Amino acid sequence: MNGINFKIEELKSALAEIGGVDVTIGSIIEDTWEEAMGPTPMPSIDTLRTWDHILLNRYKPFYSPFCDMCCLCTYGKCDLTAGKIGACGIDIGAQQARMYLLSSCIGAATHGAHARHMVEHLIEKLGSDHKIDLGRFISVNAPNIMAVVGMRPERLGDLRKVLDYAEEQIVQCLSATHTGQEGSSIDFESKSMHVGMIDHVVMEAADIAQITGCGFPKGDSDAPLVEIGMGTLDRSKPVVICVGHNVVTGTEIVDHLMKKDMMDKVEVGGLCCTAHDLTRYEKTAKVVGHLSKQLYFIRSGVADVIVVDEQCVRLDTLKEATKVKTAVIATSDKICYGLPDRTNDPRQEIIKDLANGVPGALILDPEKAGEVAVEVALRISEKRRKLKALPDKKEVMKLARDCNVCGECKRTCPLDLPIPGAMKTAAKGDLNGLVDVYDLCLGCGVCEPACRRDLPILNMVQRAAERKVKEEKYLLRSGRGPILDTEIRNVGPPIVLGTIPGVVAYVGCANYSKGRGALAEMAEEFLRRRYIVVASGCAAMDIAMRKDEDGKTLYEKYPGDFDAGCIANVGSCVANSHISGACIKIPSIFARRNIRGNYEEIADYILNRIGACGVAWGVYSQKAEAIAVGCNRWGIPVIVGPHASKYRRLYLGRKDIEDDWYVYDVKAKGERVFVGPAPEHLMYASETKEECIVMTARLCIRPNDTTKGRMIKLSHYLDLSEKYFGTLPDDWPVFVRTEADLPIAKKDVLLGELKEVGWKPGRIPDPTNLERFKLKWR
Amino acid sequence: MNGINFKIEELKSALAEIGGVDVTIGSIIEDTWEEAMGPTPMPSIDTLRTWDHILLNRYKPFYSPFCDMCCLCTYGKCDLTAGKIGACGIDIGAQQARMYLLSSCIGAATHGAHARHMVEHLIEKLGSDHKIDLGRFISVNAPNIMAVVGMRPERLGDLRKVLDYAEEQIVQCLSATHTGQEGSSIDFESKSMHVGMIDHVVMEAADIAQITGCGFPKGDSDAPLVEIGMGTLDRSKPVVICVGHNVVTGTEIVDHLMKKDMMDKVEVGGLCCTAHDLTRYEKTAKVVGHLSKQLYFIRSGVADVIVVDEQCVRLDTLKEATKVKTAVIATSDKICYGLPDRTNDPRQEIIKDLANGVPGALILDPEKAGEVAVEVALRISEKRRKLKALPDKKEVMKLARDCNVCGECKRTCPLDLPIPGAMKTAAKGDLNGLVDVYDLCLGCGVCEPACRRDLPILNMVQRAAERKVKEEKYLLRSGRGPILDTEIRNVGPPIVLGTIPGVVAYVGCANYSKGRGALAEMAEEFLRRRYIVVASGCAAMDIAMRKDEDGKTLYEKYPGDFDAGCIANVGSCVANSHISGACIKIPSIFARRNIRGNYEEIADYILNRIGACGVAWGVYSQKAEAIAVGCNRWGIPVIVGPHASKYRRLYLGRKDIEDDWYVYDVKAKGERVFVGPAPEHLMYASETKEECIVMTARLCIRPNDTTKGRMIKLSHYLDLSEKYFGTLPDDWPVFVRTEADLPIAKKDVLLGELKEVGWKPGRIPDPTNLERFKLKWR
Amino acid sequence: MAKEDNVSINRSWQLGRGIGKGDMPRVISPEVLGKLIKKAKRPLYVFGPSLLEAKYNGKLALDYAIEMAEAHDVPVVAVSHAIKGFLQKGFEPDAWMPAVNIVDRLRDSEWNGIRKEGQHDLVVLFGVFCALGEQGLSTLRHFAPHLRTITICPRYHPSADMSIIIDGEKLNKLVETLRRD
Amino acid sequence: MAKEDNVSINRSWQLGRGIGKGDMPRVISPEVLGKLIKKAKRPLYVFGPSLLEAKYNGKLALDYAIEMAEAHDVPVVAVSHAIKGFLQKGFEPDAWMPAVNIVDRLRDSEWNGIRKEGQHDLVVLFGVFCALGEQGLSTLRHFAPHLRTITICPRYHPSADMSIIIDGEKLNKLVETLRRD
Ligand code: SF4
Ligand code: SF4
Ligand code: SF4
Ligand code: SF4
Ligand code: SF4
Ligand code: SF4
Ligand code: SF4
Ligand code: SF4
Repeated sequence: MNGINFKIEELKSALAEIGGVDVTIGSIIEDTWEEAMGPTPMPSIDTLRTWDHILLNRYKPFYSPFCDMCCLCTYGKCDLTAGKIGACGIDIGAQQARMYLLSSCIGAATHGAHARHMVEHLIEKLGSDHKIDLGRFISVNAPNIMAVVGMRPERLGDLRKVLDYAEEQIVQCLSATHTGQEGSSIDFESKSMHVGMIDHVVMEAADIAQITGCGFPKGDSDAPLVEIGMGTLDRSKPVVICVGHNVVTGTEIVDHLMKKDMMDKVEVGGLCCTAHDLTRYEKTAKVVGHLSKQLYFIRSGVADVIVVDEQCVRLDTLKEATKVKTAVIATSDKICYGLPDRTNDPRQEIIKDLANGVPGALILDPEKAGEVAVEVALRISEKRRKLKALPDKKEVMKLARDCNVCGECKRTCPLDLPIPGAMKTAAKGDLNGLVDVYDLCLGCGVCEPACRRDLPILNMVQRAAERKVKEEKYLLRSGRGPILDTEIRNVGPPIVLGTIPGVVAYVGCANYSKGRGALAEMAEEFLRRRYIVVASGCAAMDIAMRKDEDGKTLYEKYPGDFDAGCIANVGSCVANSHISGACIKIPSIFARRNIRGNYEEIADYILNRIGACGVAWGVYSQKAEAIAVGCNRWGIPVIVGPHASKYRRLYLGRKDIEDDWYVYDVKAKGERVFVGPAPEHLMYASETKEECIVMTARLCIRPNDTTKGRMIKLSHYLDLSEKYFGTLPDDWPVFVRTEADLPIAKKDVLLGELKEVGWKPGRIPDPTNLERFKLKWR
Repeated sequence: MNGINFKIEELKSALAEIGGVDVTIGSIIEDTWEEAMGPTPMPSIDTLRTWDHILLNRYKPFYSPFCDMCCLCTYGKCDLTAGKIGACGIDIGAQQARMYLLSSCIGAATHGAHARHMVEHLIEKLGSDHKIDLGRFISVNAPNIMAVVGMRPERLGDLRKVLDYAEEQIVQCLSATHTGQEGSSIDFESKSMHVGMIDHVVMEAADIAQITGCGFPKGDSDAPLVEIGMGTLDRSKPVVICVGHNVVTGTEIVDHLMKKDMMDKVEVGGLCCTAHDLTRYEKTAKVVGHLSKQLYFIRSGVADVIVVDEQCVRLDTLKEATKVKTAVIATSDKICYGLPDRTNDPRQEIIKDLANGVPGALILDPEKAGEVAVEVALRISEKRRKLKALPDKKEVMKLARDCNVCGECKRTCPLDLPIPGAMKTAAKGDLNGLVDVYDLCLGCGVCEPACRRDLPILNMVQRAAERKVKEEKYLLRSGRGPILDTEIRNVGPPIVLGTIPGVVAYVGCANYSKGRGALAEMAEEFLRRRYIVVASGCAAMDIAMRKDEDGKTLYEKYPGDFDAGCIANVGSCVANSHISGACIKIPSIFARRNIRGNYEEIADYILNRIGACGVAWGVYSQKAEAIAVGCNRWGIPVIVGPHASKYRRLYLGRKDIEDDWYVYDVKAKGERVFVGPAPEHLMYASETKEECIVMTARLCIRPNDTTKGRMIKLSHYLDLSEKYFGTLPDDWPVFVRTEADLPIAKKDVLLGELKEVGWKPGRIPDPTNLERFKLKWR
Repeated sequence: MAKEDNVSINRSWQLGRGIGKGDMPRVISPEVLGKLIKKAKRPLYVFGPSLLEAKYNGKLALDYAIEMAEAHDVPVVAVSHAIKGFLQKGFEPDAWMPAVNIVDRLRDSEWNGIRKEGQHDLVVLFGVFCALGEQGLSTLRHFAPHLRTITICPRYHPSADMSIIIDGEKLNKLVETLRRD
Repeated sequence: MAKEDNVSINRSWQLGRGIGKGDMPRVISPEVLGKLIKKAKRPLYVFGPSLLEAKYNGKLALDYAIEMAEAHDVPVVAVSHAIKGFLQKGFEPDAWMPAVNIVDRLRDSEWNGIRKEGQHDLVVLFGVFCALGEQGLSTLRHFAPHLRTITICPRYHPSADMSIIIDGEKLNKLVETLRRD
């Protein structure tokens, strides 16, 4: 295809000769992908509506209004309680669906804007012709993009076309949230699914761009183990910390230190996904922690310089950092904090100002920001070390005596944490109550302004827990990136047959209902049972933050492959696209189905054949809303934690309604055949980790399971139910199609029970939910 | 420049020869515009931040929280009352700014999605090479696009590039609303301004596309007078009504009727902006009314077929229409109502189904939808005519007796309308109370579900007011589209000198606080005083809906030019871009300033020299939020009605703080000179029409006014204040720079008063707020 | 303006400035709750996993729940892993399922109830995690006009129709009331 | 868990499920209002244009307002075109300005008050259009901790610190209280 390049270059120079004319050549795709184009490349809102309605007909939207009101236009506030309608005619169900759509649009836009920034930055640096190279074991390099957009991106410049398409779709979906647009909750849901699908596309674009452009691990199951935890930072060195999700400036910090040969003289670390990506760039960088550590960490005063980029950064960062004399450098137009734009000022001036106590600067040139961050830290770390950021223990006790045990803090706390009691015992000299609070605390900080005595609750908690904080040192396997084609070739068959009982992905943020550690516990349960475990984002960090008796984290105990009994940390939030991507790669690589522009067939494949289940235990964000519904459209169920019921909407199946669980059997002339509630839900909120574990096993069951596969899945399901619920599940018979499905160990007992309930054998179909395939695949 | 075209054609065929390769040449701009490129083509979020901060430093954001809570993520609900912060660290001010940004993004996305649909539709129909031709009197054909994007679109295809850019920017801005992004309210505002600016760009793209592609009037001040009002429809004919903002299907309805030569046999009309655009396409089409007429009209049962497209359509349209057996055809992927997608079904089948009582169909092919709409109306109108949609008067009285005067309806009504009293008198046989309700009613319908006696309040009101409804027949001048270069050449000088005292634009929706008619009253006040009056959207309709004693509307009494004492209806909502456009054209055409990619200089020009003021009396929508802040960034102040205080944010100047009102005087070596509060506010909510009138006159005052201009402006301001406030304003001396500024008639008295307050003469500067120009323009 | 339009009402100037039902507690006593349960046609207890941890007057909430169930015949759904606690205590609930599943069935007016005797008309929640419980109650409030909801919790739940704000004494009183006659 | 954490409180299980201050009326009597005005250091009346139309006991609200102003010396800001009504009645307010302007100044702790005697500490709103008034009160509630707001209106305003729900009788009583001593 060199001929084309040549001609284009020729054209460019030819045109350039003609003066005064603005010429850009934007979107020439050179595509070497030979797969035939499917029916739905670059789908618009309505293209996949039929598929959405198939899903939504089984998995009905379940709405939990978070407010009775709508306040989105000046006719409001409108009271939508029960049967009432708003001044625009909307009802409470449609309003919840609309809010979910709005949030998903925000989520997809956030990843989209991030991807755009990353791609344009790398194009500027490397050129739009820079090859997207994910290594020799990855040829299906962008499964979401390939299946949705219908192209295989080969060069960075190709991603522009992907983003152009994605941005158009996000704008289209967002427009539907305007007053007086969509009137049906089902169609709002369909639009949420659409923008959720787009979200995976743009996440993928962002991550393959940064992998290829920044040299991150390329699906490396042996990615290095890196340090994580509040206790990992060597406080004798200058400390530069990046907070957010966009690692561009972070890489410049590392580069600057490398250039100065001082990487070992300065502590570079990160909070939230930027931290993941920092370690993907440079393995000696440290992960301080996830979202719920931000406020604690800033307050600790350990950082000399905090560099914020974008997303999930506490909005009071500048205010809080200033209190402990930490310099703040804002580096993204998403977060400017009202700071003066110093992008074009001389470096030395900015460095001097920040070193002299100017609280912050906005620097939109990443290279300059990187240098300034390092130089400022080098200059101020010495004198900052004397700073006392937290009250000492005596002071904590004294402060605690001010508490009048009014209970306002507890009532405001999203977790209802027992602060008043802890204060009371602290006042008497026993700080253990405060330490207990630390274990569960989300670090959200809302208790403090609620306190009528103005107690610095978090600082008291942090000092009380100081030993714990110092001991927070763990190992995390750095984000490996996508799943290899070779891995897919290995695990594709057992996944589809069911003999690998499931793929469980722990993803999302840190808004837990009951402390941390739950994720590691859940993950280990499935690792021991040889499920494939995947992790990303804050969840991947959280899993690292628990050691066993031997002082080992799961990442040390289990390999990083995408394989049974392994745990693969794919990376930061945008790497979530590799999880949906792995599901898409199975039909492509193992089953040799065309994926190009072929959304419905692939989603139908995943829904019926791939026992994958996402667990987003602490999700709080709009990005996570988009990711979840994007998974759902692909046929991947998602379990969320209890707080996520505030997303306002779930997709629940009704296993008690038999009619909902029929599919077409391709090998029986398209006959409708009952397959049971497999999977039972598409988006489901679990109250406790115990419930979540049992439900995870259940949601990995698929119509296509072979008897051997079903037997394995059922035995885990039954076993887990007995372990956590103290009894067999009440619904297991519905999953038994033939006696061979029964776990061998319990076979006799179970057979007896089956007879009692009048069980009749069923059939293992070649399942599809798409009528057009009911007689024959393609 | 023909050379380029040739070369591109050559390239295309050269590339086409290489088989198997997907080649598109998307964004080659052929631009014949010779103006030099300014400093800020295609600005991103941060590019114009400095300008925003200049504005926001004078016009400080004023927040009126509409809710104390934030419920945007699952950490919430967070109580942000007074000093509290949310779990993400946000405070109540930043939250309001964030909500405004979110709304503006929705607004810009809505226009953007609309523009994209329109442009792609017309390209499909006419080809991307179709010339954008706005007639020989318009060469500055896209002032917003030219000034912001930095290109002059010449062909439909050029608009794609505009929309690509706009969509990217909307996504960038939306992403900043994600939890944990921007932390400063000022920077949220700057982003709102950015997306508001983009909103004008996409509105312009949409309107110039449809003008050129559908043959709308091209800046025609003599555009035809068309019929408007609920009483204009001939009920003996079949009736097809289009509701929404996107006229594409509407044009197909007209085309189909033309083809059948039956345009006079069927009533074609519209509600909301689609109605505007229908009459721009075909002058015999009728405008039923604006937003607040929708529910009344649907309930009346007059329509045989309702075709909904997008935006500002009541969400209960399908439900309500079904009750009166009106068939509904949904034609946009924005509004699907859960209806089956019949796009690919045979026409006859759909027609048969709808004629036989199937309530609705989704038809995404406009041509097909147009035909089906007409054919269904022809088939069902006969039998529908017998239908009794409203209770008769006896029944109304009987129903009214059921009312227990509980007051719930009144308490729910956004206008606190006296329904209970009206019911009580109606029960006694006097329906006049209900008629009074009709006059003020917004037709929002929220009173009905609030009624514990389930009274069909609106139907009772409509029947009571039936005579009024029938008499609602007025004339509206159809939307003329943009302002001509020639008009600008005429009025540019007097506007900038101030001798035309102002340009007042009545725009926006119908969420009034006190009935209709106010807009016409306000408009006439300024028409009589020879201001230039402009109108658009629902406001333009509302102005038509009042006749004087001679039965004439303002459109009949005053010419449609963009000139002193004339009223120019520019058209539908997207035509609002021609109002900002006219302000941009003045520096371009009259003052010969470069506008290309030259945002700040032009905005500075407008702020200081063009006495324009937008009045959005009944705005309710997110689109209107975007439009308003888009005007503000251009330096155009906007007055909104009292309900719009629920937009949560105003930009208020403080005339009592002298320091805020200095500018650089270019003709005095950049010295800072006091110019008074001109204009005083950028976004301001007025409580009453009286207040609005006086403030409009005040907000037309500009630093650049010559003495003659200032004298004229002051005399109107003083006069209006005396008329509506019964006294001179208390702040007039601040606007007097020299004695020559004083209105001649009152000169002596005023001079005396000036002496009393210790007035000192000032200077008339060559004003700029931009430091870089303080010594010299460019 | 007629006189009726000027009536003084002791409430927000416009409906909808608070949440729909306002933030005013509708709090009932154990006696009233007892009576409401006995009067209901098809009441249901929904007992959640917090019962396994919470204590009132030193006694496990789970024990109070079992006493309630045994005092007066009302079907019990154990949610989440609460089932384990009940079984360990030798009490067999009528069913167990996740909180969202039972709410999903309760909102369906066609559902036949836990004992297949018809949809329930009164639901009493005890021991469900507050944030999730509140959301579920919100679902029922909007979409299940056929039933009334009551929470037993140390806090008042605005989305419930009624709340009883408990301590050990009140729980004892409740059981007592249920046992009577 | 300490005992203190289990206290029963008769309020929403979590702060923030209603609007901040809840939907509970903080309604006061004319006598209390009168006393609050007299006790305030720098009270202010904000009188809006609805006074020109509303009647109580057949008497124009504007007349009550003037009586209030004359009964006890409190500065008056007439908002919007209310000024015209006052002037026609021969009453000269201290100032007139749009509602948003006075709110804008009141939220500024540096502002020196209508009589340049310092920022006000109590603001009484009477006759401002409810929707706009509520928004303005919301501004003050969040951004003007230095002052208290009271509305005189036939409806209760949740964003005000206190409301008096008026009819003619109460207005008379208020004027009476203000006149006393
Ligand atoms: S969008 Fe609809 S429900 Fe919401 S405030 Fe506006 S009119 Fe009311
Ligand atoms: S910071 Fe911790 S203790 Fe405070 S409210 Fe948040 S979660 Fe509760
Ligand atoms: S709010 Fe403050 S004073 Fe009250 S219990 Fe909590 S820590 Fe103590
Ligand atoms: S939807 Fe959220 S912001 Fe709006 S009224 Fe309800 S709680 Fe407040
Ligand atoms: S976005 Fe912030 S303020 Fe809003 S609910 Fe989430 S954490 Fe609370
Ligand atoms: S329909 Fe009219 S009367 Fe009814 S609530 Fe709306 S504005 Fe008030
Ligand atoms: S709500 Fe119904 S019953 Fe009550 S006053 Fe209004 S119309 Fe009459
Ligand atoms: S002016 Fe407002 S209501 Fe009217 S059509 Fe435009 S956005 Fe809709």
